[in-house]
Amino acid sequence: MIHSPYIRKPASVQSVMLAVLLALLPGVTAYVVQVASVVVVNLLIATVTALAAEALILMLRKRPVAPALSDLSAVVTAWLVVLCFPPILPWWVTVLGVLIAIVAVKHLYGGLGQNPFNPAMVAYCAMIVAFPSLMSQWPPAGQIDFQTQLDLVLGGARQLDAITGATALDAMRTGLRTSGASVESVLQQSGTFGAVGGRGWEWLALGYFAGGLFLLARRIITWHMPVAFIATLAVVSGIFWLAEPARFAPPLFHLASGGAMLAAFFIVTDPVSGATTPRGKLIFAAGIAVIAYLIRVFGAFPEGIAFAVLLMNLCVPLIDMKTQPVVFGHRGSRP
Amino acid sequence: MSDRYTATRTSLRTAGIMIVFTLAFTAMMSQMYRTTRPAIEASEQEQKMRLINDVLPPGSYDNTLLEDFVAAGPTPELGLDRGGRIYRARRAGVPAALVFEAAAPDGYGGKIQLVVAVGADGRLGGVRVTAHKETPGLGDYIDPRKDRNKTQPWIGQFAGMSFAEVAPVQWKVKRDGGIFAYRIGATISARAVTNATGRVLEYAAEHRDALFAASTGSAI
Amino acid sequence: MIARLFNFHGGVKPDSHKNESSSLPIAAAPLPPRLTIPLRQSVRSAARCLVAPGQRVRKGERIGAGEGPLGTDVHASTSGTVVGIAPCAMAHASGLDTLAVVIEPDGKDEWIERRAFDHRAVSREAALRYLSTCGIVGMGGAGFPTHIKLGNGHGIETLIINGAECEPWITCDDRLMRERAAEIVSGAAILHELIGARRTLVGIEDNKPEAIRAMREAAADFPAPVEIIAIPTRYPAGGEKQLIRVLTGIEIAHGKLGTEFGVQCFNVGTAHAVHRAIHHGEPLVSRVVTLTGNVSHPGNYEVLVGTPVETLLALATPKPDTDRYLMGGPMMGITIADLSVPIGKTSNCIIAASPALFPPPPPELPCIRCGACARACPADLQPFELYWFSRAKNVGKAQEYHLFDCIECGSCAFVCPSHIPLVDYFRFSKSEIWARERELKASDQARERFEFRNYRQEREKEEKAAKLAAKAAETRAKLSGSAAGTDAAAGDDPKKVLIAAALARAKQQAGTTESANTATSHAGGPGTQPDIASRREQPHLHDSDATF
Amino acid sequence: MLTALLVMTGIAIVLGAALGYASIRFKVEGNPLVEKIDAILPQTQCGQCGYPGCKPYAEAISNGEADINQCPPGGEEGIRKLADLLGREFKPLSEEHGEEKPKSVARIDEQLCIGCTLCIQACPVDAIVGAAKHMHTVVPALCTGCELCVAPCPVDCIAMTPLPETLETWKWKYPVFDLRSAA
Amino acid sequence: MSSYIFVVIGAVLVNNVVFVRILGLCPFMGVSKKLETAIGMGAATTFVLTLGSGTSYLIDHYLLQPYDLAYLRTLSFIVVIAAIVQLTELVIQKTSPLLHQVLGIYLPLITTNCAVLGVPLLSVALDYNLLESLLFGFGSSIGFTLALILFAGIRERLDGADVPAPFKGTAIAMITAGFMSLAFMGFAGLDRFQ
Amino acid sequence: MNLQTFRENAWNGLWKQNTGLVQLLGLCPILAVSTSVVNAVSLGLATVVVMAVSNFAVASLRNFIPYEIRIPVFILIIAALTTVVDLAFNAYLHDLYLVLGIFIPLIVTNCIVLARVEAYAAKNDPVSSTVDGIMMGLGLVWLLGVLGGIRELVGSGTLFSGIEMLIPGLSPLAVFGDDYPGFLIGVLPPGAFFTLGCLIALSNRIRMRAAVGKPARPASDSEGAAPASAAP
Ligand SMILES: Cc1cc2nc3c(=O)[nH]c(=O)nc-3n(C[C@H](O)[C@H](O)[C@H](O)COP(=O)(O)O)c2cc1C
Ligand SMILES: Cc1cc2nc3c(=O)[nH]c(=O)nc-3n(C[C@H](O)[C@H](O)[C@H](O)COP(=O)(O)O)c2cc1C
Ligand SMILES: Cc1cc2nc3c(=O)[nH]c(=O)nc-3n(C[C@H](O)[C@H](O)[C@H](O)COP(=O)(O)O)c2cc1C
Ligand SMILES: Cc1cc2nc3c(=O)[nH]c(=O)nc-3n(C[C@H](O)[C@H](O)[C@H](O)CO)c2cc1C
Ligand code: SF4
Ligand code: SF4
Ligand code: SF4
Ligand code: SF4
Ligand code: FES
Repeated sequence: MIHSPYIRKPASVQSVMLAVLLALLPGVTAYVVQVASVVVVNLLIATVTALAAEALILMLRKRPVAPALSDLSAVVTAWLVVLCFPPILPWWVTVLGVLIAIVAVKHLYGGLGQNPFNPAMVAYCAMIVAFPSLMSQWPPAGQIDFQTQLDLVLGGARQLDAITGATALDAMRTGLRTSGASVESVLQQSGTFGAVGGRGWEWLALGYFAGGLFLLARRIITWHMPVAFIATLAVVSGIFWLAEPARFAPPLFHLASGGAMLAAFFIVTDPVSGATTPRGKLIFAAGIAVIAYLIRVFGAFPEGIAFAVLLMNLCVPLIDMKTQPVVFGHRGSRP
Repeated sequence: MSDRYTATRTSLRTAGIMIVFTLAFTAMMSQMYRTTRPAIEASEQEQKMRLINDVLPPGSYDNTLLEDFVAAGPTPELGLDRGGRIYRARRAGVPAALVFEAAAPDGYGGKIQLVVAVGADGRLGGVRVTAHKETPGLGDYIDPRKDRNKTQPWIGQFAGMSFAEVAPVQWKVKRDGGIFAYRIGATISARAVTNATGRVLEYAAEHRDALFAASTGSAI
Repeated sequence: MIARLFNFHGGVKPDSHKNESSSLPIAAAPLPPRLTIPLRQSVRSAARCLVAPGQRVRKGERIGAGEGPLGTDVHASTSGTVVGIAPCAMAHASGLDTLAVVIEPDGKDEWIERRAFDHRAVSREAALRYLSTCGIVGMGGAGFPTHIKLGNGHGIETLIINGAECEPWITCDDRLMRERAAEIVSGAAILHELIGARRTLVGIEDNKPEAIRAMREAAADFPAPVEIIAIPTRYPAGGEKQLIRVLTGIEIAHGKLGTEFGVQCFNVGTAHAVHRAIHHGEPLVSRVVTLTGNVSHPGNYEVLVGTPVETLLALATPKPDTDRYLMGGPMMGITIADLSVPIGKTSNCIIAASPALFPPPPPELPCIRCGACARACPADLQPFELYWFSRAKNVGKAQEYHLFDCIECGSCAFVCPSHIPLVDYFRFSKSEIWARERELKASDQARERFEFRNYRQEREKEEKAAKLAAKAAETRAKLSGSAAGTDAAAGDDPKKVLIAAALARAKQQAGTTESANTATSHAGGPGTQPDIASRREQPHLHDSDATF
Repeated sequence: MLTALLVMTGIAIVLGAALGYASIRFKVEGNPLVEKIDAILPQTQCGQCGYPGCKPYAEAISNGEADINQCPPGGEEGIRKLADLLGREFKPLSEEHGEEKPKSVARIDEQLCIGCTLCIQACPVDAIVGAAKHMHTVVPALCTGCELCVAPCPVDCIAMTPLPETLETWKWKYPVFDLRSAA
Repeated sequence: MSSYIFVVIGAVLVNNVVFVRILGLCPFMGVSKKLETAIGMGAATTFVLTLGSGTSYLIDHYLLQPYDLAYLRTLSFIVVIAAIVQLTELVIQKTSPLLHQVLGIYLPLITTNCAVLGVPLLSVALDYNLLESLLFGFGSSIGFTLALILFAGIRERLDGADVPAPFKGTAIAMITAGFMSLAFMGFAGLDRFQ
Repeated sequence: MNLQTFRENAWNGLWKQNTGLVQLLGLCPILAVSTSVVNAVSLGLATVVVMAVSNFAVASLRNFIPYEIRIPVFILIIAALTTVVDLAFNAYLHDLYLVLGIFIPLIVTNCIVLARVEAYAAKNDPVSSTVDGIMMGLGLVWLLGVLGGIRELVGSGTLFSGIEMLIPGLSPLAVFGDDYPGFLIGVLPPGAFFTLGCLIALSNRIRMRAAVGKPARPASDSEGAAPASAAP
């Protein structure tokens, strides 16, 4: 029997996820135009894999398939996996990544809404640990033609060193750590940099930013996470930069390079695996920013956001527990 | 009063039993240790020799290598922060080669322990990794037993090299602008070993004479 | 004087659907062929029946006497004959039956003698008692007896009259305020006096401009300090705590009542009923009910308490695709399983529902923790956490997360993109917790009684054993009486020795009985299992010769 | 060898003495845990757990002799609470100890009762009233539904009747999960 | 000074006993069902491990090394630790019977919590001095406690999840631990920066 | 010691109370050493020896051990035996010793050893205690073998790497050929957790099936060993 309330707002998980996909489009467009158009192929591969994997698991578990597939959450995960991975990966890495995200992370915990970890980020971490070399081969923005990219993705010979370049973050790290260069010289010397972030990549950051604003306007995400993430990353990198400008890159560099903007609006904000209370969201996002910065600058991995997200995912139950908002009528009864 | 009495008594009793057990089992272990010590030492020597033979052909010297050594204190050039030994190979009393215990401190997983043989002519005899914590399957190719390329293991490229062929500034992996090969995705391990061998070579060149001159077992 | 308004967290804005039923004036519903007046007007208490079948009653006559502190009297809503005292379905989610007086109206609708009551002439207590005998209960939802809520006559700073009517579709309070503003204001003034308030505020959602205007006019004409305040339209602004918050800024603390903060809140209908009772001597026998939804003639009707819903519905002519009926609003109302349910004092609205108007919820998906529900919750709860625990039946944890601060307003379920019937989970958890509390009480009681019984048996056994022992010792002492003279030299009193011996024997005996007696043996373990088996399977063999 | 023995003996003496002393100094009496467990048990005193009443069962659990899933009246909920208290894994009710039944009370058919008082003696909570040779009745509010009185009755006049649902005991049902009901 | 800080950071995060060194897993899996017990176990382990590290250092440094008794290391360390554990057990049993019951078989098993032996052995192998050994023991046990608490938080939340039946219970817990150790790999290198 | 107890011990050790799958004890070596089959099985066998002997020793001496110091004494015994095994390996099986390296001393802290001593040997006669030790150990060995096999296969595409150090002349199998990129996670700690998690799930599934299929426990222990024989 159905009980009250009998009326509902016309909202659905599907519409939420659709909005997220739409919001990703500016970024994806920038990606295609500026960096590597092959990303479209990857998105396609990932989408198909994700849907097939989800359908298969649901059938195995004897659960209705249609509603779960049509909620589009698997597609969001798949797209985010692709957008975090280098675009010229062989197709099977993408497939494997998506399978990890959907099967091992999402469905082992019971499917949508129940995974304590961000599926896309687990996929990234697993793959960078498993295939560190493949996962750190990024193409220089917009310098390889589509056919070559497609060859790389679909197999075929890989003369990697000839093709791949370091991402801005990677080059900065290697430059600063091993060749003793200063921030400025790294920025000037390399041909792959624009003013901030890598050349071409800052357009992606801008695209993601625009999409993020759309999500904010649609009230699909709240301001807490993006603001806390961006602000903390800026402040932490700013402190180091001010202390030693030659050794530490400026905040704008950190914000515009790597996956910072994608993370700020699309990854940190994953509702399922993130903190939920307003204060919790601030702590969660700020924590990610701090850890990500430390890993980027001092750690062993070129991009620390994925690990930072996982590490903060671990803390979510505690954060949520300790930041429960004061319930109506309990003001003052709590310190 | 009786409480204390029983407390003391119980303590004594348990202590007594504990002692009996301890004595019995310690005696057992001691006995075992005594019995096995010669065998263990022999095996260790043999192991060491096997390693040295890997980097230095057994025929190239005629002294008892393991007994002809210099104890190095903490030597940053060799990556030794607790000291180690430097063995001296001689042929008919003439210095033939030095075998260094060394370490590369900056491997991906921490220290990489090495033995490096340097000929009296400044040529590298060979390099072997004795212990490391590099990632299995990724960085462990520096150890020829784990290297998939069995015919031409990565570490083999150092044999016979000297500063005569490779200028010190070139003694780096290719990625850093040197001449040595590395495996993509695990540059760090290769870099660590390469740089460490370079440092050993430099050290050998500088201290060769002093090393051969020192009396055996002495510390430098 | 424009009061500063405050805000409450959350809330939602569903389509109001007020226009359907608010345009026509309140019409009197015709007399139904039969009235079923439940003796139980709320979950809290049931009245004692005062009539017998065959008895003739007049309108307003007492047919049930309130029982207990929370009882109020029940009255016949028209004149006629009592034809039966029979169970009838209740307007309650459970659909359970309750005892009701069935009256066959004689069509004359003949009142008892009505006399205005001068509440100023009597003591406060008498006035409150009078309201109780008039059956005045809150008409805003819970049906709580008004005389209780009027309290002890001091400490109330602000009286609030709730004209918010925040639920969609319902317009009975709106119409009442438009048409009988003066009576409401008069009722409010009486409440004001009785409760001893300093000011009276009437909160009305600003989507009811006519009602606000009418009430303002009435209040202006009225000597008492009654202030009409328009509040922003946002469900559930009419919730007591929310309204108090909006009008006064006071946040009623958890577990506390408004009175403890100097505020008390009554529905406009209650105020109206109080006016009728005091100035016209009329007990509460009718109320305004909105008929709306999927009907051809929506509107508001003055309906006698006890009118079956089905007879009432005929007035509005439900359309053919109607599939069920709701009582109350679409946010908090219940589905009426049985159309013979009578209108009660709190039944404010009947909505005919069709799949088009109230589509069945889309399939429930898992919660994605999007937080929409938390943003909508007026109680600042985290509904998805409550849901997560309730779904796992971890109700203790749900309680820790303040389950009982949930007012079941339904805002969370309204916004949930996963279409989770959140409130159902909360109701489930709440009733589970109540049930557990009942069980805990029962088990505590059982433990006490069990332990007492054990103690009693033990004592009886000991007494018996002591008696036996004493007897035995006595006889023995008698037997060896002469020889014992020297024996007792050690003790200065021979009697004492006797008693000591008896006690020692008793102890010994008690020891042996205990080990043989299953009921008092405390040792666990396998040794007791056969005892148990015997206790369960053939206890009469054992127990008959046990020293119970 | 000798040094080894001496060193180890020294260690052993010190530790052995310390432990021996501590085992006296910190000796524990009583077991407050039993009370906590007992508070969870439903106090039906029915003995279905294999122990003569709830308290003995509580003691057995505390001593590690009994498992936590032996009390049918406590049901799944009771097991869950015990598991929670003791930090153990939840496990379903052990089959050999019976199954969870709806709560019932005993009712004595007053026509048949011969007043033998056997049921009074059996009832662990004194929920049956009546004098010898007179008709007995069960006080429903006190009856825990343990069924212990059923067997002793020589004329089989005691029957267990499930408690009807009243407005006070009515519960909201667990919302149906129509989507994923298939396990 | 900063080397001491790195010892702690290294022990807590980078080379977390549970996730990187793979020590102490039995209590990690066994006592992490509830937050409170996790905290209790963490506290007990911290106490034992810190004390054990210090004592082990002293024994190694002043008894075993001077007399060339390195082969007694395992034995003497574990005996000392076992005694400390048993002492703790007796004290807890007296002062907090509930904690004692809850920690159940794990208190005696602290002895075989490999971390408790592994950490002192490691600190000998790493040639730490007394202060470093203490810090290393303390840091490792804090790392253990951290892992335990985070894990318990997640496991409490997992209670309500619709995990596939064969994975319910320990299997999913194990997999969760896997994701946690993956996450902790992110700290790699943070104890070595200049 | 009759056949019945033997069967029970075997069934318990190999399947019903399997240390890694059910009791979740002794996890550290299971997870840490299972990077390859050879490592895993060798250490498993060393553990079997220690378990058997220590169970025997404790069961024989159990009546002389006071309660308060039982744990230190048990540990003393186990540690002494472990050291003896360690020294013996070092002296007489030096190659094997080098492969196992630091893992042998860690047998001391393998809580399954102490757990069995506490739970079984301290209460039972020496013979069945020894059998129990062996069976529990063998339960560990097959699990280690399977785990090591999977991880090695996934992580580096080989099987039995390092076998040449145990049995000279044999060489590892490159199952997936030399081009296999190596799914490194397999040999890293996360891979250990995942693989064991999946094995536990698999065993749960088998147990669930069995529980549905037949109410009584299977009489023969051959089924318990079945997964072991599935190991390559
Ligand atoms: C889990 C993991 C383990 C790694 N292990 C090693 C290693 O053992 N040796 C190594 O040189 N690099 C290792 N790396 C890779 C380094 O982080 C670094 O990316 C690489 O050495 C840079 O090489 P490239 O410039 O050829 O890509 C590892 C990376 C990860 C993620
Ligand atoms: C158990 C119970 C006790 C109450 N006691 C009092 C009281 O002593 N004084 C009072 O003014 N209101 C009392 N109330 C009334 C509440 O404050 C509230 O006004 C009433 O339940 C109407 O709530 P509603 O918002 O659900 O319609 C009580 C309510 C309940 C349920
Ligand atoms: C969510 C919610 C919404 C409510 N909305 C109204 C309302 O619009 N109008 C109203 O009079 N009472 C409403 N109530 C009931 C009031 O809280 C309160 O019980 C009532 O105003 C008390 O007056 P009474 O005792 O005269 O019924 C609502 C209660 C809840 C829980
Ligand atoms: C705002 C938003 C952000 C999301 N971010 C992620 C993400 O970072 N990674 C991911 O796998 N899924 C993401 N999703 C999709 C979805 O929440 C995810 O599939 C669930 O974690 C699966 O249970 C996101 C969804 C929304 C609405
Ligand atoms: S609105 Fe629904 S889906 Fe969103 S958090 Fe609340 S319960 Fe979950
Ligand atoms: S029903 Fe309860 S939880 Fe939901 S919004 Fe209303 S008060 Fe909050
Ligand atoms: S089964 Fe439960 S209710 Fe019955 S005696 Fe045992 S513990 Fe008490
Ligand atoms: S009356 Fe019967 S069923 Fe009820 S408590 Fe007593 S013995 Fe048990
Ligand atoms: S804690 Fe049990 S084996 Fe490590």
